[in-house]
Amino acid sequence: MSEAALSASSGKHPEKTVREAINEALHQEMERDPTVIVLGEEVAGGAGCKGSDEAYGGVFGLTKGLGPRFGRERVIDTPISESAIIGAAAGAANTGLRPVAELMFVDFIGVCFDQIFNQAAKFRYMFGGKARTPMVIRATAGAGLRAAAQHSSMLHPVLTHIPGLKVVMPSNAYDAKGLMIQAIRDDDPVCFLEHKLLYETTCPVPDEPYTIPFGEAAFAREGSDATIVALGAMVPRAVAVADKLAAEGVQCDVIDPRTTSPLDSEAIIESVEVSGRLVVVDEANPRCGFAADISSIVAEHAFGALRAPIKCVTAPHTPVPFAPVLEDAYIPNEDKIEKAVRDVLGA
Amino acid sequence: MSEAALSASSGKHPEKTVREAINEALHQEMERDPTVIVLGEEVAGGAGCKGSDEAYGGVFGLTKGLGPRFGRERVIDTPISESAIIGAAAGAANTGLRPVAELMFVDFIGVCFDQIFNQAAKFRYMFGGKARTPMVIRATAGAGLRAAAQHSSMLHPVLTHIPGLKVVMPSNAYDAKGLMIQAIRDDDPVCFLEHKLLYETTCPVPDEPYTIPFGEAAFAREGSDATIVALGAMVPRAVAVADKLAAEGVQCDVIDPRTTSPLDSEAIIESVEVSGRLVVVDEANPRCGFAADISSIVAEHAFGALRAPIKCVTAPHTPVPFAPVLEDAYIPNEDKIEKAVRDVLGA
Amino acid sequence: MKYSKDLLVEAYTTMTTIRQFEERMIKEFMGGNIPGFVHTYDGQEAVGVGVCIQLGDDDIIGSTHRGHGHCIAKGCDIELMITEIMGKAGGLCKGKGGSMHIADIDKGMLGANAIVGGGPPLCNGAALSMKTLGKPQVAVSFSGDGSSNQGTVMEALNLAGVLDLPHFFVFENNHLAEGTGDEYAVSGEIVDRVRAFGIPCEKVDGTDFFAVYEASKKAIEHCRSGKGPYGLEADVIRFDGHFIGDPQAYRGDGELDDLRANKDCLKIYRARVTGESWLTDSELDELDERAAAVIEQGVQAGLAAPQPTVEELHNDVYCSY
Amino acid sequence: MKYSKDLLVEAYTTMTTIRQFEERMIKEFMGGNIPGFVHTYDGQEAVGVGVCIQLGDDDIIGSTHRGHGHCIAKGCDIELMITEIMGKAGGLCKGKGGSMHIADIDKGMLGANAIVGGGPPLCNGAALSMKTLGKPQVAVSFSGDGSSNQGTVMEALNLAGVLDLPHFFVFENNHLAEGTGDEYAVSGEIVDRVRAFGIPCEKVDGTDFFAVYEASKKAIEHCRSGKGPYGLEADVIRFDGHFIGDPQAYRGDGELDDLRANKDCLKIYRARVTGESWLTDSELDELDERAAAVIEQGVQAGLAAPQPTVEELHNDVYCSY
Ligand SMILES: Cc1ncc(C[n+]2csc(CCOP(=O)(O)OP(=O)(O)O)c2C)c(N)n1
Ligand SMILES: Cc1ncc(C[n+]2csc(CCOP(=O)(O)OP(=O)(O)O)c2C)c(N)n1
Ligand SMILES: [Mg+2]
Ligand SMILES: [Mg+2]
Repeated sequence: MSEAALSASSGKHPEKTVREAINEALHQEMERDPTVIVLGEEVAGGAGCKGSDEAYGGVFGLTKGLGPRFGRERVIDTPISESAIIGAAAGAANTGLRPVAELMFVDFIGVCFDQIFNQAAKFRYMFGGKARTPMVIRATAGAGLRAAAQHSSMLHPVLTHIPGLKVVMPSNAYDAKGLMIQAIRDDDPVCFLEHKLLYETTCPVPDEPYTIPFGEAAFAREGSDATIVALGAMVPRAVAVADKLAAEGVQCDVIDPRTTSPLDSEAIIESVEVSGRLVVVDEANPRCGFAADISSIVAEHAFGALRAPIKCVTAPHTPVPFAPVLEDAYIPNEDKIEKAVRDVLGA
Repeated sequence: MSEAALSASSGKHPEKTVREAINEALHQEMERDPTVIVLGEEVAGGAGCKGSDEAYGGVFGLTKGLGPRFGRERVIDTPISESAIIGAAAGAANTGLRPVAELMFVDFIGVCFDQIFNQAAKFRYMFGGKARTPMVIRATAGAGLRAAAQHSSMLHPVLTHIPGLKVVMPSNAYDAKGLMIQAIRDDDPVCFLEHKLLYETTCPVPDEPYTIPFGEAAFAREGSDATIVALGAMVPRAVAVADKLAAEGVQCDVIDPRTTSPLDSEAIIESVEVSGRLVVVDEANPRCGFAADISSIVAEHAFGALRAPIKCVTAPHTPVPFAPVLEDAYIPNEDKIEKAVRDVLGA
Repeated sequence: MKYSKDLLVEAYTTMTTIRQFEERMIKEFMGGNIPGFVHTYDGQEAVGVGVCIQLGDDDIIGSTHRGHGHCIAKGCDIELMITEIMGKAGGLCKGKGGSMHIADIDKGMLGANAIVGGGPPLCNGAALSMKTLGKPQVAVSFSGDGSSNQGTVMEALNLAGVLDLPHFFVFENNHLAEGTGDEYAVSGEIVDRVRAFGIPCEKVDGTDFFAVYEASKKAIEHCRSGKGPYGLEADVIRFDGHFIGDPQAYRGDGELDDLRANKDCLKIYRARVTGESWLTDSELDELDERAAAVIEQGVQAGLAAPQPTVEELHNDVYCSY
Repeated sequence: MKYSKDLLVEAYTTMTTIRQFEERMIKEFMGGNIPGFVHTYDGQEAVGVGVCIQLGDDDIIGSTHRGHGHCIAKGCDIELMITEIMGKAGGLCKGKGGSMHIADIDKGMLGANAIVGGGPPLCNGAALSMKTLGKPQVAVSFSGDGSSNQGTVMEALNLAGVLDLPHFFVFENNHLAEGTGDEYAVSGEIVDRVRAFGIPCEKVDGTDFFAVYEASKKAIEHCRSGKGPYGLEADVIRFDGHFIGDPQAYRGDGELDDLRANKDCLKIYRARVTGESWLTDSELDELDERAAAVIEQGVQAGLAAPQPTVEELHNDVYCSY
């Protein structure tokens, strides 16, 4: 069943949370393909303990049910050794498995970054095309849970910078399922970033398996007055602003790239060719960030159409603070997005 | 003696290579301040061996002479344990020393990235301003030595993205000395990236110590027809192109930011306000890269002055290949820079 | 009397303060007064106190995500801690660190650390400062059983051995890393792992303050006297969840009741000191009450403290920029 | 005769091929025919061959920056290797990897690795595939003494122990990491470090092919039979610089002459097999000549091979994008 067909008929589908959608994708792919395994800390939980066989099913519950269903041989709890986890996934991917490694928090790439960016990402190129590394690195990302500086980063700009990696960031449950299934079936290393604040959000999600191709943006709203590009948890906020402006008769394209690498730059360029106005919203830090990346692509390839400065709405150049009032001020909010859109419209 | 005064009188100063300039800076600061130490692999070399007391003085010779002069207590050879090296430097910086840690190749940040981006970079913020982390991480960067995918990266975009880090990349020996002394005296963690291909390049360098403030760009050439921003080893290439065009009567500003964080965005914006044309040249990969960063700043803050699309001349979105013909095609060269400048001039 | 009364009183005061502090944090968290993720130290008091009671402000400790007990044992101010943990202005870290990043450099508390294994490499640095500057201090890193599997910790052990750093590596083996047992996740024994780096290491009952105290005394003297690093594996238990709110599905039937009944380091301490008639029950009860009062005052102060001003978001990223 | 003639001939052929290969690479590098950084394996032949001679194409090895010997021992094509090392089209990796990233997945050679400690975590993955897919194969990682200090290697040891992976960890202790001695940089002993993870480990004389062969035989059988990981520390020596062109200022007076005279694994092998009259000098000489011919042909092919076309720059970053 094609994505289009599914979306069209999506009304008929049951509402599911992002958590349920990803969990369902994992279940269906492990069912379908015996070479798919899941590994990481607490993916089942309870190993070496006297209690339940599945103490956690992932600290955020994303892998719940997989352990009991597929057994600990395919749902592997690991020590706190992220380099060993990612390395094992990469080496297994080179030799016949399709591992889905959970990094728990993307902030932990610091202790395993070499295995991601120098190993998994580069094998195919260094080895002249002979290696395949079909692995998925799942990690939760983003601020909002008061988890402070070392548990609230986005880091997709760092991953997007690395040639050889694919980077996925769903903004809703429907995309989350289709992108996860695609990620598992994909033959390249994929970093799959799940925003903490989206896990409980719902939308209709088909029960049957389906894939969403990488590098195809989704239009969360359509309109020719301005173009808003937003990712992950920023998409609903951008949509809220677009809807508010629509009530005033101002129509915006809200483009959700869904994958930052590959990137659907065509969709963005075409939209700006029409609107002439661009606001990029991203929760990551600004310097060498994703908003800058989109801005530069448009400034080079759609310059002629631009009728206003490109506005980037991002987190500030600071770590994520703990105090709720500060964290709330850190995350781009609807007011800031709205102001930026009005600025480019006014210019 | 002020930087200006020194530059003015630079003709009188002896020619030194970048290697000599950095080495001299290290000598002078260790002489001046007993809390400055150097640690890393082979910074002296020969530990636990039967041969010379200083087998290497750094694999590229940057720390030569420091071991014999200051002793192994302050010039510390380490095991191959980068997380332990950076961690030791950060912890020492919090407790009274000013460590200069050598990472040998910046490509090795993958095995110590957490100690850099989650620890050293964030202490001050997380601890409410109570911590100081005056440390320097020296690393050689860049392609050109046929060292292939795991020894030829730039990675300054990744470091520039991280709040709490300062990132320095000298393009000549004069700047290298002044920036290194500033880096050692600076109270924040500084990543000091030395391009392999620049070590042997020379210019007049004063014998006495001097500092160059961070966040102040240098103008390698001045002109009002176009603005070229280039970093590190790209600066001489940009200058060569500017000189070639100057012979045709086209005058370009060639701006060398010297530090990517902090960044002298004012200098770039002011230049573009005049020229209306911008080309950014960077050896790093393009996605969420430094060229994109500069482009986005200008597209937001100097949009009104822009008379042509912003061109980014970067490496492609690929790892660094081994074969010389391929590596030469990977690195931005004068032809590509010239074409980009002519494009923005023609537009 | 084998131990001075001052020591015995200080030890109990600190242990009961930590215990009551954590029980109160759980209450305040459940009451919605504490944001984020909080990991409590209750059950492990004898380790943090047995070690830190022998340290001065110039000695340095590096802690973990489970850092409250280490902070209190190292002398951090209760009121400022609670204010920090509540994310308020005036907290130890101006409300910007929280429970997982609480630190007090002035007290030699180099910080909790939300990255497992983040601390030991940093404590090597503190120890390197001491060695380089010729100070007789010691750096102490606390790690868990789970943390012993992190490469950064093992690298730190080796480097400390290579440079003969005055670094006391304390491993609190509470047999759990979130919901994973050390029996499963630690191949071999922690004590042997430390020794394999040429570092002397002892294993003690971490529920017995005196066992921890004696072993640490030896270790700290060893480090201070320039003999290099030392290790300790403390066999201990975690009284509550990994984090506040943890369902603890990994616990066996009656496991917690049994632990609380038979492995409570405060009960064990009380039995010993009253049995030896070093202290009386009423003396101990009074210390409990004093601690309660201090915590109550801290909680009220924390609750009353204002939110940080929004400008704070941009401060203290750099010393200068 | 304790060993079959085939085995003895194969062992010597491979060892002399590696030795002559490396000596020739040094010559070609000095002659300007090889770009980049090259680390030669000469002196350590008995280890790579003693281990790999017992492996099939389905068994996997993970190598290091010093990978030529492991490649040859695992059966990689000499001509394709030289073409790769020269950075030419048609090389094992199309000229895109070079000496530091040479790999041959079809031969079970998972790659040299320019990141010290990069390989062992990956070999765990290969071993995990074997275990998961129920194959009787083994994964072998090669590491150096310096590499034993990298956290990734220690994490890999622990994980292999936890998951009982069929992973044979071979540590080639040539007592040097660039210009740093293991005496200085390795606190404790490598063999004890491996054992501390609950992994059986032996230490053998790495200049004695037969010692390596016997220990590896046991280790590989152990792994294949599902008993989990095994370790080996081979006491060996490096005949040349860390990289070609290394001034080797860290060597003591006469150190190299002594090593070459008394610790040359080829001489030691020759003495043993002729002494036992398993093979004659003339037989061995003939094997030397055959190897020389193969290498000469490979060098000529490499020199004659064309440069890659510039389009190659953009190929093989992804399977699809
Ligand atoms: C690098 C890293 N990996 C994983 C985590 C998530 N995590 C936080 S605490 C913890 C368990 C730590 O166990 P242990 O070291 O035994 O300390 P304990 O919680 O028992 O005090 C884990 C897995 C983390 N914070 N950092
Ligand atoms: C992570 C990392 N750190 C440092 C280096 C630089 N380097 C390359 S080889 C080497 C020495 C390795 O020593 P050892 O493991 O004993 O192997 P050997 O060279 O003796 O074969 C070093 C330090 C590297 N390539 N990767
Ligand atoms: Mg534990
Ligand atoms: Mg070695």
